[in-house]
Amino acid sequence: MTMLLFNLVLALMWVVVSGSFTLLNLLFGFLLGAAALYLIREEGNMSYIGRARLGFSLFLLFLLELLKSAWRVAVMVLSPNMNLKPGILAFPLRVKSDAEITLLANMITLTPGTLSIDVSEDRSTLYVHAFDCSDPEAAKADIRDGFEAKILEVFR
Amino acid sequence: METVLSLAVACLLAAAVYLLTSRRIIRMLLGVVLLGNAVNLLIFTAGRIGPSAPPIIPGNLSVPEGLIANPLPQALILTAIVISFSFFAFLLVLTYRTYEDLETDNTDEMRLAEPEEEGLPPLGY
Amino acid sequence: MNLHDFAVAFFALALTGALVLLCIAFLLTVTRILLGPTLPDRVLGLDVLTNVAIGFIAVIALDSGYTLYVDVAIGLCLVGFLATVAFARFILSRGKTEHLRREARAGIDAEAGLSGGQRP
Amino acid sequence: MIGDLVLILAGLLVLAGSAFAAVAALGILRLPDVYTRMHSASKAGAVGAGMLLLALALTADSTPTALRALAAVVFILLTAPLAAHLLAKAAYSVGYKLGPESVLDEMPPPRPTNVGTDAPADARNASPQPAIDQP
Amino acid sequence: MRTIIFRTVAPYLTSLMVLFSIFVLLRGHNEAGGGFIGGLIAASAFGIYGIACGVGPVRRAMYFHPMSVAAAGLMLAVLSGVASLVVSAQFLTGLWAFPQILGSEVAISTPLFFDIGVYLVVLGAISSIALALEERDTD
Amino acid sequence: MEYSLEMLKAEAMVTAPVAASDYLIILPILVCFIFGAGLLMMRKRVTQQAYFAIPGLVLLFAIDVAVLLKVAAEGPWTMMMGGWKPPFGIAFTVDMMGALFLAVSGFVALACGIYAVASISSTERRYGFFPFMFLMMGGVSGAFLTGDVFNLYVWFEVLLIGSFGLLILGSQHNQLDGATKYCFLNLVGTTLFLIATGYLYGVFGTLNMADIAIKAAAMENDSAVYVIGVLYLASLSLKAAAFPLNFWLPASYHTPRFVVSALFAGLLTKVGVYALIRLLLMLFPVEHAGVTPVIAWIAGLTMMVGALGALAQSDLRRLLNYMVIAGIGTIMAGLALPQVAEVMVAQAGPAGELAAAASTAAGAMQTGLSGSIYYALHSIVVMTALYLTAGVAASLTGSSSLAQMGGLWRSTPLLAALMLVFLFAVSGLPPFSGFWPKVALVRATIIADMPWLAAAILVSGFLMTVASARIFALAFWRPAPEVAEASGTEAAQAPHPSAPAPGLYGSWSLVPLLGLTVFVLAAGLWPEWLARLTDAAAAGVIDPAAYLSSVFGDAP
Amino acid sequence: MTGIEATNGYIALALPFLAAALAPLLTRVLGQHAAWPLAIAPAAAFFILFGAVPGVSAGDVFLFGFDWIPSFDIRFSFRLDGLSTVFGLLITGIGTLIVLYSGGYLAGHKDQGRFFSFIFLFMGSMLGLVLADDLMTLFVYWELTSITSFLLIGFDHHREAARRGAIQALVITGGGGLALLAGFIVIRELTGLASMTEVLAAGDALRDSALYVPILILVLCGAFTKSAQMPFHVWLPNAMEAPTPVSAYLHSATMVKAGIYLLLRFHPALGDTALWTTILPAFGAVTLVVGALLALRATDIKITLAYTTVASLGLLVMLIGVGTETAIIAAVLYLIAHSLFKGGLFMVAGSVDHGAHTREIEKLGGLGRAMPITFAAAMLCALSMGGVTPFVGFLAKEEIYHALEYADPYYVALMIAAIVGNALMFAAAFIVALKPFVGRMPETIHHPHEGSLTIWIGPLILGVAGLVGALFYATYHQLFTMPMASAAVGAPVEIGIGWVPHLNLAFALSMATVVLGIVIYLLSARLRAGIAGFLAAVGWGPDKGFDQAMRGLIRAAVRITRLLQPGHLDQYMAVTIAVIIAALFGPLIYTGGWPAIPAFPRLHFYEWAVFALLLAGILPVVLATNRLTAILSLGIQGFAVALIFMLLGAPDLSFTQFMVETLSVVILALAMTRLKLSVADHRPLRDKVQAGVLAIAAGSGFGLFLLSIAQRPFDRTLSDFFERYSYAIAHGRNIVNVILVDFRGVDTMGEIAVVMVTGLAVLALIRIRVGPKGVRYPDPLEKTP
Ligand code: NA
Ligand code: NA
Repeated sequence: MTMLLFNLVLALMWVVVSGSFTLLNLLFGFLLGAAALYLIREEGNMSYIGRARLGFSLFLLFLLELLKSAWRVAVMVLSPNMNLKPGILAFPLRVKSDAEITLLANMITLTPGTLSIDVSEDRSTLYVHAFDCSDPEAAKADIRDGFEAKILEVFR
Repeated sequence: METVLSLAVACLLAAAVYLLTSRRIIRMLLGVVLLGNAVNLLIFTAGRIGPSAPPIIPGNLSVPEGLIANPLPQALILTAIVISFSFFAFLLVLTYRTYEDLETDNTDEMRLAEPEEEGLPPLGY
Repeated sequence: MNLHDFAVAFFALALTGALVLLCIAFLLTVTRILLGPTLPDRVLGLDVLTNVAIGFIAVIALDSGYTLYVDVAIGLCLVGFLATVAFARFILSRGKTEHLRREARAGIDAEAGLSGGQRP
Repeated sequence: MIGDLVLILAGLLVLAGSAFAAVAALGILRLPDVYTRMHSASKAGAVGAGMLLLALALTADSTPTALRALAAVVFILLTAPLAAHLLAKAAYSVGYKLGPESVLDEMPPPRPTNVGTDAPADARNASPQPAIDQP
Repeated sequence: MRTIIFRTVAPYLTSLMVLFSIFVLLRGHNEAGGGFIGGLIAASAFGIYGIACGVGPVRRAMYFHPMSVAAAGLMLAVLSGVASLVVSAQFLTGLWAFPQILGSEVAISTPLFFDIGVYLVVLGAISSIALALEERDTD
Repeated sequence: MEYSLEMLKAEAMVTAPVAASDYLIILPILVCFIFGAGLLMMRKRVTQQAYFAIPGLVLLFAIDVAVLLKVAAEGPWTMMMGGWKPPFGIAFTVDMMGALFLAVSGFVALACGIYAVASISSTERRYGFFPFMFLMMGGVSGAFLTGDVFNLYVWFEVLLIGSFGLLILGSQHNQLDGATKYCFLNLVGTTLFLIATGYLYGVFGTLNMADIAIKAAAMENDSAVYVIGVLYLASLSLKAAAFPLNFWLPASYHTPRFVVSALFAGLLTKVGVYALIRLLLMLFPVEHAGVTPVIAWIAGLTMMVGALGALAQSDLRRLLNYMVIAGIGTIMAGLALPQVAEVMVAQAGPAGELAAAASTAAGAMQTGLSGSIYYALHSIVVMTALYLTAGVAASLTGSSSLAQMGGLWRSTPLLAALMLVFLFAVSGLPPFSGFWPKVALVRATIIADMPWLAAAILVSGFLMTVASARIFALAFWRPAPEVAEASGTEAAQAPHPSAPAPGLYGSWSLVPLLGLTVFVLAAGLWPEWLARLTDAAAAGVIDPAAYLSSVFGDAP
Repeated sequence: MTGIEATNGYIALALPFLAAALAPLLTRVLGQHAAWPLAIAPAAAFFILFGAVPGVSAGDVFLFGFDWIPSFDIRFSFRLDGLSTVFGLLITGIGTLIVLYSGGYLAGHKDQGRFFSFIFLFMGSMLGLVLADDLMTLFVYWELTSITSFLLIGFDHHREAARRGAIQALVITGGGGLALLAGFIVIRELTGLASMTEVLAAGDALRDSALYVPILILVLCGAFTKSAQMPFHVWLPNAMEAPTPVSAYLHSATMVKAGIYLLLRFHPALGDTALWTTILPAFGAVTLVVGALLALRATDIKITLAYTTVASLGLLVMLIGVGTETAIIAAVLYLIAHSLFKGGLFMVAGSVDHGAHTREIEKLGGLGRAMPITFAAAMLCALSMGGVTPFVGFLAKEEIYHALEYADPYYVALMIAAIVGNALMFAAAFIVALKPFVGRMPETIHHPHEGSLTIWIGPLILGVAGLVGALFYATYHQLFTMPMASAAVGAPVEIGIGWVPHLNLAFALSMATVVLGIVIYLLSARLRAGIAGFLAAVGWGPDKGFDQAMRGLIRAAVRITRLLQPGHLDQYMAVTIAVIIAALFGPLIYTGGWPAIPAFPRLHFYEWAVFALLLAGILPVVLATNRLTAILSLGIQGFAVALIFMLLGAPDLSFTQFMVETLSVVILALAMTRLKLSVADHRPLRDKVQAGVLAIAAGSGFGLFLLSIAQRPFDRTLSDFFERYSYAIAHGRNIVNVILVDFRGVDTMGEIAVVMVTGLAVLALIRIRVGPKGVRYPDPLEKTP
């Protein structure tokens, strides 16, 4: 089912990108999408992709955060003396599935001052590099209450 | 533009030659890449630099609108790029394997095909 | 000056400004690539260079009106990512390969009953 | 009228985007270690290129072109964090240390049993970067 | 590089890139693109897939050995050239048909098949190289 | 005004229907590519590959012969790829010279293919021996057939990469070393060719050979054309392994499998020679005439370097490498004769001798070129045969070192006899194939008043005779070194790693050798059939009117 | 010549080759008795040729042949006149006896069939040589005799001496052959004379030619090497390594006479000049005396004979050089006589060897009782050789002294040489023919025995022939010597000399020679020691010189080759690039094709920036000592190139360049990171300077030439065509792509073939692994059963 949805997404993308809005092209796009998905049949795990609408709102949030983040970085880089206290935080994860972890990690990367480095072997911890580690617990709380909460809301 | 391109070709070629005459194969490989780029720019320049409109016919016409860049050198260069990339890939892997087996990337130390300590050929009959 | 003229003039100015900024960006990025000092630094530089080049292409496309250059930009997105992934991959595995190769060869030489390290 | 406004918006985007790109470049030059530079690269770099592509999408003469430009933006957003993650992970695993101004490292040092084996143990301890990079 | 994050995203990225590569291939006749670039993009896609998920899945995904794909591509390109023999034309003369399928005109031509051949060769050969190198590395 | 599609097509395309027999001109390449690709697809079925490869090579040879027969019967013909009018599309034009080279190359490829069945290991087959060979032959055939300069570059690259594949197949250490030298130096050579082609396009705006020939004839003493001609000379001299650009050959040809060396020795350098004749002599006769003194020096030195190199070697394979080079020098001698009457006339002096000098020059040129082509064809066959025979010999004695081989005249007289024939042939002794072209070349050089070049040809032949006699005496006549002798320090060393396994002496190796012998004897005892063809080929190069009109029709 | 006669001629020429083909088979079936049926072939050829004798003795010349290689203007043609016919008779007649002799001599030898084949091949070649008319035909046979004699001398190939002898003969006669070829070609091309007939008919054409001297020298090189004139004689004694039938045949009767034949043949056309009458007698006289002395020095009777052959050849050359009618007649008489007695004596030597198992003169004696027939044959031959009447040798010697009896220092010197040489040869003849048979038999000889019929019949017949020829001298002259001499002189001659001595100066000298010969014979042991001592004191001779020359040649070759092929890729590359630069600058300077000074280019600032980026990429690639910096800079310059393409309207190129460049850098870094390379990668300053010079030269040269081309007007016809029809006919809007897949699709086809092969080659490189010493590592993917 979710495979089918992703396939439809691919078909639509095909139509959009190729710029020919005909039934035939949509069908063709669907077939191509199916073929492309067949290639990754082993790794595909679509269980939560369906929630596209919530996902979209997440995406908007994410864009906004990204812009803010970029701005913060820009300001920092341009400031005459960069007052940095960087370091790596170990963030205990509540999200468990691959997709959730991935989403969280990527979002953390694109948000101000943080960058996910790795997930521990047991998937319990996300290691995050942060510009400002003067107060690690506050930084972790920011993540926990921000993106992680939002993701849990979307996916559960 | 041709002047600057000629200069660019000269620089690329000079760099390529400088690297190709090295004893280190890795350097020679870099030289091969530069050589390829030099030749591509050379062909491009030899086909003259005219207008910079890409040689693509707009959707509503059947011939290009106005003057366009010379398409033929572009096609030739595309072929040449692909070929030189293939050769580069091959040479790279060859270098890699050579290094693995002969444990050197210095061509001075590669003396298996033409060994150094060869005696005279048989002088009898 | 009506809005249209202003828009056009502003846009042209913006493009020129953008080109200046991007040229500066090229310069800075190249400096980082050359300075290093570590491989990840250089790779990062190349990554930024890719992004700057994408931007440059977009601006040139706007400047010349040949918007089809966006395809080149897309291609560059793809390979830029590939390059970074590949470099990351090899930063990760460097040292490992040599380490194992030496062991593997020693093992096979031992099997063949030959003394290691000698070559014909 | 709308077109002119769009053009002005595009002009703003172009300026902002190129500024971000330049800042990203400056960032990787100024920031002290590879991990902090990654922030600059992944955020400012991606945003800069994204904005410029967005400007292109706004002024493109055909819809498909515009959509392709948007697709490119999406792709950049999709890949930028991934690239940063992979690079950072690789750098850390092999033993590139945080810069001296860092205040915290909660990440366990690379262990020989897992990915840490990627780097020879002595190389990790002896020097922050492997010999190959030294001039 | 088999991190959870990468492994989760890579398959989608791969399928997207493959799709894009086909797009580049098919419209190369009219705009920037073509078989070579398409093939390179597809090979890059498989390269990313391989780095994320390992060589095995890529081999299974392609089903055929990459070199066989390349060989099939060369054969397709050659045969699309020979097709002109059927109409007593010179080798590689382009033959075009514009059938109506589901109400839209579709251009089917020997140059298209030729370009698909190029695509397959590049895809096959480059991914073969990538996989061979990657395999040595992980073994 | 609106054009209909038909009108446009009539304007732009060759609309006349094509006879199926015209397809012969592209078939060699198609066969090579299809069989190469097909064999690649079945690369894991190593035992069955031969059942496809050998018929494929037979087919290739049959097509090549058919092309030759068609050219002999009807003269040069052209096919415009894609149906575009000349000079816009890529022209494939075959004339007598191309057809001759093509047929002989198909012949030696078949011989090598049969030989390979027994001598190439299953691992090497699995990793593409036959596909490499077919693709290389595709490149070789394309080079002989194409009438487009850039396309010629592409075929050069195809054959070069195919040769790379064959060269490294086996991954012996000396192979890797040799391949490194071969690959880098040849890459420089082809890149120079591409550079020259870029300049050429910049000057003429066209790539079609016939078109260039016509345009070049209209340009009087153009300095750019002169430079381009010399650049081609340098690049193709490298491909042909002419002194002083011959380093890559002795550095590498002895490292791959014998059958691969055989194929290389026969074909690759000759493609360079072919292209040199095609480009320099046919397209730029005026410029060629200007550089004939240089070519003469190249030829003379190449002969000497090759012959002395052969004497200096203690390994049979490396010795044969130098024989290839000596052969190239001999071939180049025929290209060193001034083609343009004016040059001769300038030397002749008094105006009264003008006509005589002009006709003498033309005669010398044609004799010399005919001799060169003849010698090249001979060299293709004989060098292949020598490496193949050496391969069998090395497999029987376990070594290719002259010091360690021996006893073959006693143990395998047939093989020894074949070797003797090939050695005499390569030395240019009668009544074998190398003699007549050498006579033609000496005659031409003497007519052209270059006695020192004639002397060089003869002296190099003499030195080759010495080298040949030494090979035969040391490796075939001399009894095999005693076991007791070998049990000293030398026995501790394993046999040379690239020496093939014993047991190569059988019909898989003898049948191709006997086939090659037939050529050597036929071209030695009844040379007229070949001489007539090479004469026609030379005439077609000196006066390419037929070639040009096959491309452009009667009114170019 | 009529058709049937021509057919006979071809049959005679072909018979030996036919026999050569049949010999192995017959030998396998019949063993040694195969000699009898095989001897039919030369015998038949003899009779066919004999059929021509009446005609040629009447002065007729038979010509036959056909166009062999019309393209090269070469005929396969033959000429039967007195000279060639008599030579042919000697070749086939003695050949018949040799074949019979070989049957017995090599009885039971496991390679007898092969031996017969070679002998017949040689016979056919020799016959062709003397009968040939077209110069090229002649030369082909000439070289064939060298080749076949190589095989025959090396017949006992397990001995190094045999191999050496074979190589020596091939080197010397082959080398001379090449000179002869040059001479023939000069004759052909510069005088237009293509055959012997034309040469002979041309009168003074060759003598008057501006190239007379080179022609003469080249022809003499051929003749002197083949006919073993000092110092080229060394190969002949060494050729004695061949089985005795070969020595008897090749090295006395036939092959060594090829040079004499050539001189006789060319005498009418090239002779009688100051050069001719100086060079030939000089070489001949020296060869005669030295050869005869060396004959005396030898202890092996075969070697003794070999040196007497050298001496005889010297005598012949000397006579031909004198060139008077009498001298030519003397030469002809001596030539035939020599063939008969020397062939016989060689066979005798073989029989002695066969019977007594040694050829050492010191170890021979008293065989006469056990081998009476051989003894008789030996004496017949020796008497002829000694110039004793009534043998043909006597006729020859008389005529020789006749020819030289002039009171002129030139002739006196030659006469002295002739007398000394003849006396020495007289002694040598009896050393070989008498000494082994008389006296006490050494104990080292066990059970000496007469050989079979085939062994003794040959020498006996030849010995008797020498007697019969002299006894029936009128017929002898009529049939053989007069036709031959006439052909060699170029005009009909009369020969009347008979076996009955006339008291004149010649006879007196003959007698003196005999007396001197007897004295030498009696003192032979002492003389032998004396000469040996002298030679040992000198310590060097042409034979040693040959070895030194060969070794020197090889050593020089090794030195030159190592210099030219040092095995270092960087040197190869530097020279290659230097040559390329020379190829660029040479014509550029010669023709002055430099560009005009260009105007300062007007570029946008961002275009300048891109070029600056290019430079910023190139410089570190070249200069960085850190390899990774170099590699990533490579990426920078690649990006710059791609941007240049984009700025100049080539999106496809730009697209591809970006992708390819990135991939290149990726795989380069990939490989780099795996190679454990040294950190420092310094180039020595000398290298840097050398590379820098080459780099600057190459860059500036190619750049300037590019600029000069870019300044020319450009013919854009092709691109206009593509633009016009790209969409209309090929239905493509992207003209570049349409060029790639349609207009120039064949390029692309080749290109993808390159890509495919690259994939496969890389696979082969990576998968096939070989350890040290050729141990093959298992293919990681190869399924193990
Ligand atoms: Na080559
Ligand atoms: Na060759």
